[in-house]
This record gives sequence, structure tokens and C-alpha cells, in this order.
Amino acid sequence: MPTLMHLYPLTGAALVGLGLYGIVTLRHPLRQLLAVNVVGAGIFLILGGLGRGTASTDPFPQALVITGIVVAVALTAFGAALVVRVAEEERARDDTAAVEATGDSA
Amino acid sequence: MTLADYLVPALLYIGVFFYAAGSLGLLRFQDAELRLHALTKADNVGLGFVALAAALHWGSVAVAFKIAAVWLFALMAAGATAQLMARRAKTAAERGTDR
Amino acid sequence: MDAVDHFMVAAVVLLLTLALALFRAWFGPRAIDHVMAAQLVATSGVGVALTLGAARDDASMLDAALVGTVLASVAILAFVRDGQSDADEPGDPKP
Amino acid sequence: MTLAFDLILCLMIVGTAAAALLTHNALAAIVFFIVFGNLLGLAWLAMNAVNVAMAEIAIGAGITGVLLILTRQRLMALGDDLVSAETPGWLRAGAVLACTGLTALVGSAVLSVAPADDLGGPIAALLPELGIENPVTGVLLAFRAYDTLLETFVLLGALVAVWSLAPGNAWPRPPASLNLAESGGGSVAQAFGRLLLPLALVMAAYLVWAGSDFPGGAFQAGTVLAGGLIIAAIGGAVAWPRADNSILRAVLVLGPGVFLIIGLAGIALGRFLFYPPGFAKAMIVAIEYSLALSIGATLALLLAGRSVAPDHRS
Repeated sequence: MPTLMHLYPLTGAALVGLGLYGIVTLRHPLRQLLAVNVVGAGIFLILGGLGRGTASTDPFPQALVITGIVVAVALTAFGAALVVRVAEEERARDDTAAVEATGDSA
Repeated sequence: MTLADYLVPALLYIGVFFYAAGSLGLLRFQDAELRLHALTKADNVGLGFVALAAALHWGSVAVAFKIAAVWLFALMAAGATAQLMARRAKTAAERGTDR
Repeated sequence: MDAVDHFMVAAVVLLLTLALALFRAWFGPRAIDHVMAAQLVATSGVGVALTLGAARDDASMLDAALVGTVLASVAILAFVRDGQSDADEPGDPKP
Repeated sequence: MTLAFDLILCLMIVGTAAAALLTHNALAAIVFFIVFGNLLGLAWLAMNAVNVAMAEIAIGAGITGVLLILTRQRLMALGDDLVSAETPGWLRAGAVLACTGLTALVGSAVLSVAPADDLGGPIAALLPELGIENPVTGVLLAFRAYDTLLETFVLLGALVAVWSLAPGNAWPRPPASLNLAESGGGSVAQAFGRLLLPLALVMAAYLVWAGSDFPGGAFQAGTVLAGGLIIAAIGGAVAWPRADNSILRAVLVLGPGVFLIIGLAGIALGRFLFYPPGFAKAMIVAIEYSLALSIGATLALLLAGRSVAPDHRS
């Protein structure tokens, strides 16, 4: 029986779907990282929204969501560092290839 | 009905009006510098009026101080960031990588 | 209407003015325009937090507003810091 | 009016998430993600979950947003134009179908659960034993302290992982400078950085202290501290230390270390992470202050990135 209390967790469900669409269709790794964060936010909203009482939200899922947010930022930071590192390697490879091809630095 | 009963909504809606003006300015003004001016001035005046309304509504001195801290901090940040954004827009335009 | 209703009306109108700024966030056209839209959302968000706090009589929402102001200014500074070497989006139109 | 507020907010949350994923402009995507995070924060406020709202606004929108902005700059300096290549139409059509189906599935699962605040009562009943009033802090630091302890190690582990990406000739030099002055101008940023760092320290100290009884706590406080450090670094008031700096390493492990030692000391009194009666609040506050310091330093360094070689183009 759907109620208005389901509004926020349903928004979370929509975010999970949207984020997965982003992961599948976006090709740039930084954008994919962003999409993963959207999925995460959707799951947090489901978790917290289903713990919602009439006047307050259940402190237990609240604590889990805070833990989740911190873990998400830790993984995003590592992912971003990996993306930059890969770009550096590609750049170095391209530079070497250009030098070999023309004897000139690109 | 006391004076505060009229004053709180009045201040609140004046604040909302300034916020709306800021948004419209960001949307309608023709170049980045003009938009920046709408954004950093109008919105912070709006925040000031909303803050005043909230402080009057609460009627607690401690909360009023906290609200004042929020507003003062927002003003300070807006002043610094507006300067920096304007400078960034200018160098980007001069370099010709932008606009 | 009592004061609480007025605050909720104000919160709704603030959300709508915030939505207007999203056009600027989408269309730009300059890099700085996208960032200005983010700044406007942050300032409006502080306004919504204040009105919600007043409507719910929850002063801790003011702390959330304060935290939001600090972190919004960090994002702006991070954007402007790379003034020289950072080109704007290559795809940006140049009217 | 509350209903109108909730409805508009939820529509805007879904709309900004869609915009962040669909726009072709990487900067617009990042801006929409930051806006999305701020709106989610407002949603948590609307649900009266102020603890989560603070964490979402500070970490989800704030720190993640700054991270994405800095990563974009680093990638552009490397010649990456950040254009996401077009995916073939059949893949997009298939993804739309699959993700719509999945949304419907998750949505129906959500609808099968009646929202309820089941644990609010039992947790509130246990709080007087700890001497604190914020139930979320109670769960994080006492009832599920194990999770939080491991989480602080995850954060530290992420920093170690980022550091380990440094090339051999860079380690253990400091991360690339964020100083605005090095790219021309910066007196405003400098003044702002100098002013903000002490303010951020006060705000962080307040958030930890308030966190025992009101929304707040170590994670929110640590994030504000990290924000202050980043602004100070951009203003040139703070320079990144070398990765082998022993004071830095002490600060990074202080929080998890104090947490672990107090947890192990609990074994002597009964079980792991047991707080002796009457001392619970003192120990929680001690753990939270040291955690806030470590989290602030860890987050700031995560944003700064790994060591760079001397010839690095920033």
C-alpha cells in the first residue's frame, strides 16, 4: 500500500536506475565515477527513507548512511586518482610514440 | 496579532523576492560579469531578509546569534568568491580560450 | 496562515527560484556560468535550510546551513585556482 | 505545503541527477552533481535527519564536488578533453529498458516495506547509559562502534592506496601545490584562506562538541576542517607536507589509533569496544576529537592527491 512516506525511497529507486544507466552509457571514467555516486545516493535515500517515522527518522539507518557517505568519498577519491594516473600513462605513451614517429615532441 | 506576526512574513517575502531577482538576473543578464553581480548581491540581500525573519520568528538570542553567524559568513564568502570568479572570468576571456 | 506556513511557502518558492538557475548550469555558455549556478544553488540552499529550520523549530539545521556555506566556497576556490593553465571546456561556444 | 515541498524537491533531485549524467559538458556534469548533493542534503533535512543532511552537504556535495573539480583540472592539464564518447544507439536503448525494469523492481520492493522508525525507541532508551543525547552518535560510536572503527581504517586505506599510485621518482615528495598565487594573482584567496582556517577549526570543534547531544559529530567536523585546509592551501597559507613526514603520519593515525586503543582496553573490562559505565561520554568525546583531526587531514590529503615528481606540470 503506497503512502506519501514512500516518496523519498521511491526517489532513491529512480536514482539507482538512472545511475546504472549512466554507468552503462557513459564512456569517460570520471563520468562513470559520478554515475556510481548517483547509485550510492539512491541506495542511501532508500535506506534512510524507509526508516522514516512520523516525526523523526530512525537513527540506525542514519548512522549507516553516514558511514556509507564517507566510504563513498574514500572510494571516489581513489577512483579519481586512478583515472589521473591512467591519463598520465597514456600521455607519456603518446609522447614517446610521437617522438619516435617524427623525431619531434608533440 | 502582534507586530512580529506581520513583520516576520513581510521580511520573509522581501527576502524571497530578492532571491527570485537574483535567479532571474543569473538567467537573463547578457554577460558573465552582469550575472555575477546579480548572483552575489541580490541573493545575499535575500538571505539577509530571510535570516532576519527566521531570527524574529525564533525569538531566542542564542539562535539569533547563530543566524547572524550564518549570514555574516555567507557575506564574507560571497565577497571573496565573487572577486575570484570575476578575475577568473577575465583571465579566461583574455586568453581567448573562452568566449 | 500562521508563521510556520509562511516559512514553508517561502521554502517552496526558494526551491523554484533555485530551479531557474539550473538553466544556466545546463547552457553555460562560459565555464564560469556553470560555476555561478552552483554558487546560487548553495546560497538558495542556505535560505531553504533557514526556512525549514524555522518551520520545524530545529536550530541544528542552521549548523547544516553553515557547513554548506563553507564547503560551497571551497568548491568555488578549487575552480578558480587554476586560472592560467586551465582552459575552459573545449566544446564551449565562442560567440 | 510540506507535500508540495517534498514533491518539488524529489522531482528536482531526479532531474539534476539526470542532467549530471546526460549533459555532454563535463563541467556542467560536475556542477549538476554538486547541486544534486545539495538538494539531497535538503531532502535529509526535510526528513528531519539533520546528521545525515550535514554529512551529505559537506561530504557528498562538498568534498566530492571539490574532488571532481580538481580531477577535471588535472585531466585537462594532461590533454584529456573529458568528452564522453557516444555510445551506440542499441546500447542506450537496451540500457533504458534494463534500467527502467530495474527501477520498477526496486520501486516495488520499496513499496512492499512500510516506513517505520522501529529502532528509534530502543536506542533512545539506551542513550542515558552513555550520557549523550544524539542517537546517531550513540549508534556510530557505541552500539555499532565496530563499523565506525573499520570505516576510519577504510578512509586511511584509501589515502594509502592513492599515495601508492605515485611514480617511483616522485615518492615521498609532497602532492602538487594548489596555491593560486603560483598561477598569477591571489591576494584575495590568501586573505580568505588565512581568515577561514581558524574559523573552520572553531566550527569543527563546535560540531564535535555539539555532536554528543545535537546533530554533528566527527565526520562532519573533519570535513569542515578539510575544507578549511583546502582553502588555506589554495590561498598559499598551508603547504602540503612530504608523505614521509612523521608529524603528518601521527596526525593521520591518531583518530583510528585512539579508537582502537580504547576499544582494546575495553577487552580488559569485558569485551572489545566496551566503555566503562560513567566514562562513556568522556571516551566518546575523546575518540571523536581525535577522529575529527585525522579525518580532516585525511580528506584534505585525498583531495591534494599523491606525490608528484619535481618536473611536474601542475
